[in-house]
Amino acid sequence: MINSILFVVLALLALSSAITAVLAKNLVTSILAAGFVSLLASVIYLLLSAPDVAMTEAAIGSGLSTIIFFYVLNKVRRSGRHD
Amino acid sequence: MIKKIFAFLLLIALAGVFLVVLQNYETPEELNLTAAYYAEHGAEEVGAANLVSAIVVTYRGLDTLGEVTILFLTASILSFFLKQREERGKRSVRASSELLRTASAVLVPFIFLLGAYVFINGHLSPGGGFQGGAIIASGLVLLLLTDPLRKVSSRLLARVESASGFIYVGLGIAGIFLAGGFLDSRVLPAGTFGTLLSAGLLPILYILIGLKVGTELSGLLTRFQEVQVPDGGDSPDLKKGENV
Amino acid sequence: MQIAHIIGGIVSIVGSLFLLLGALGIVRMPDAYNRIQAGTKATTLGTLLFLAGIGIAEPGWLPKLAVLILFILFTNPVSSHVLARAAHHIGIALTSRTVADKLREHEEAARD
Amino acid sequence: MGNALFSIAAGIALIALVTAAYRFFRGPGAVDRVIAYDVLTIISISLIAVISYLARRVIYLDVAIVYGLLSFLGVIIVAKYLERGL
Amino acid sequence: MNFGSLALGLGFLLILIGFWGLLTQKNLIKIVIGFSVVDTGVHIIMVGIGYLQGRTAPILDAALMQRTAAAGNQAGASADVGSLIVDPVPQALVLTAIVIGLGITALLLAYVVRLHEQRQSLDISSYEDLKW
Amino acid sequence: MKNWVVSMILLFGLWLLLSADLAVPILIAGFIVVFLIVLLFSVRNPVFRDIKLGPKALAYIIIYPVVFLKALVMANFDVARRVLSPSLPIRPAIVEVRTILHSPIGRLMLANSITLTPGTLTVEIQGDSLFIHWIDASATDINGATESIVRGFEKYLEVIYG
Repeated sequence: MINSILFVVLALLALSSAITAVLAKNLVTSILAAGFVSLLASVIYLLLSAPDVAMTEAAIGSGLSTIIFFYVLNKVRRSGRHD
Repeated sequence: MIKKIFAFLLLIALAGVFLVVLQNYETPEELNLTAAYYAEHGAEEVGAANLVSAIVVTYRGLDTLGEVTILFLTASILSFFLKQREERGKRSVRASSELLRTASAVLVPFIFLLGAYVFINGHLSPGGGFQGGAIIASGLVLLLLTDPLRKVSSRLLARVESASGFIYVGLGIAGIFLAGGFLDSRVLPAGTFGTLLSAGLLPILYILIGLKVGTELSGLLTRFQEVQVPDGGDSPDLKKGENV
Repeated sequence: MQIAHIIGGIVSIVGSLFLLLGALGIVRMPDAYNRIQAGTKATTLGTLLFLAGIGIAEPGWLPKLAVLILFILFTNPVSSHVLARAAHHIGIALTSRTVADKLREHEEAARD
Repeated sequence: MGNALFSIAAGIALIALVTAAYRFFRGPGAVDRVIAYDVLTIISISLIAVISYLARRVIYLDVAIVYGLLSFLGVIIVAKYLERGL
Repeated sequence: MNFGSLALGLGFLLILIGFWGLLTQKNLIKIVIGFSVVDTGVHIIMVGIGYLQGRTAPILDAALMQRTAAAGNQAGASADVGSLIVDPVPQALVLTAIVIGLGITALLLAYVVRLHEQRQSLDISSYEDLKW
Repeated sequence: MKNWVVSMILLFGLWLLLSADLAVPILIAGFIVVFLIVLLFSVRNPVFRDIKLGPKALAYIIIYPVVFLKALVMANFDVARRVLSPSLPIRPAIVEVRTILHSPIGRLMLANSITLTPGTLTVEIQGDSLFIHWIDASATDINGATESIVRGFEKYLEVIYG
């Protein structure tokens, strides 16, 4: 019962966060929202009885890829006139 | 504008396809044949408690080898694309807070230990080479974050990476002669099911994968981290540029 | 056996109330620093109690929960500090109810 | 009985998650979003722990441990990016 | 309420949202973000296909062994593990897919950095040399 | 040397907590891993060099968590009072305090403790000065603030870390 509620609410949050990630004007917001989608996805994997995948998503999807995005954002900000 | 309408129509069509798929989707009640085979025989054939690890390392070990190779290629292409070049102007990098530096000095060994735990216990609990490697790479990133001037010894990384790759393939070939085929884990005795020393060669293979993935991801991340000259900052650590 | 689960459940509910308090704190507080304050303290104790409740219910899980609690106790304040420091550096305004900002005075004195 | 109580705890944590997500979506500044992100990750750790309790599998807790460490890293990198210390 | 089909629905919606971003956004980094959202959606679908209602993770530790014993006592025969766990094969596939996804994201971002170095712009409409 | 011993004990403790098992292979594997990690880091990051291991310090290591947990619980009721009351009774300020601790890890523990106790958050540390965001500032001068924020923890941490 509670698992179903958890699943539905987390899925709705993930969807709204994905929309934020795609539509937000600010790149920082966008990247953070994409990281949040990964984060929720990894809780959802756990509800789907896939702890291995959940761990991979936590370590790689929401950890390392957010880091790479911010490194790139930093490089871009420093090397140009970009706002 | 015309582009947006076009994109919208495309998405509508895609959504229609998905809807049809979703309506015709029947949730399975039983495992399919392949999965049932793995569930029945995985424990006795491989001896790993974690069936996902058993599949990744043994049954589909060749795929894993290919995947590790793809990661290696990605890292190489990245190093080609993101050549370190001289910075045109010196820019100021704000030095990390003293607290963060201390905290990361305390924390990084623990992160490495956690990564090692994850890939050593890959056959018993969730996790394994990929996750452990990612955790170790994150530990390295924490070091780089607190001290942007620290140089990671790429030679050490490359050595660990190629050594673990060679041993991995070597053990895989050993499987052809000593057991059933390439990357067969029954080179070593199976051991007691559910303990650390079980599943034959699988833990060792997973440790090697972990080291290889960890070093590859580290190499990939350090490519994005550029080395620059600070013009200020109070960090006493900034001048040391040795390896980790 | 059953009683441990009930006690653990109650402890966990208290912890989750603190989590809710932290979430309310970051919604209600007027500026970034006060939000960090409310967020850090309440969620740290909240998670601690929540995990402790699970530990009471399942004593065999205590070692792993202890690792988790120690990590959170150690990393949570550090990340709050780093965030607050960054916020102050890029000039995020304090709320108008603030009575003093010695750090800005200090930095301005150093710059002159 | 135990399950019911823990389900209530999970429900309250879920409400907390939604509340914090409100701040995350609303902003207004990047710093506010990062604060909300930090709180969100910590609440998710609790959720993972309670899911592992409800499923009665201790091994799920490994995920929470990994999660706890890496969320710290995510917050640090955003803060460093914002203060131009990357 | 079946998690399998719910996960499928969630994954499809995530793919659509990601595609919308991929097709309409002008900023190169936003396009990569759209790609990573699509990626997550695909992974959720794959895990959802392997899910079986009311079963647990395919890790045969002591807790699961106790459960098989209990189920065996009820049925009066030796229960087998296959009736308690979800499908491990899609999970193994997703595991590798996530890692490869990171590699692809990194590669795309490296191209973005390189392009930005040449033109000082993140807007995709300033790279129209190859458009035909 | 002290750094080596302390880090090995701590890392091995973490290994045991993670494994939650005392079988011989686990102990051996843990020892190998811990040794390699200490070998890799200890030379560059001697963080535990300044820790003191006398009987008084050990006693304080045990007492300190109690003091700290009490402060943490107090902090939460304080936050609860402020967040839940409709008028939001806050009077924030950033104040400067001085610390007498010198070892990095002692200062880190102090700053962490300050962050988790009622109404205070460490914003910046420069030399011996800590700049603290105080949600309900009762004193904005250095001495008054130092007295009411720092002293309570410092007397324990001074013995443990110096």
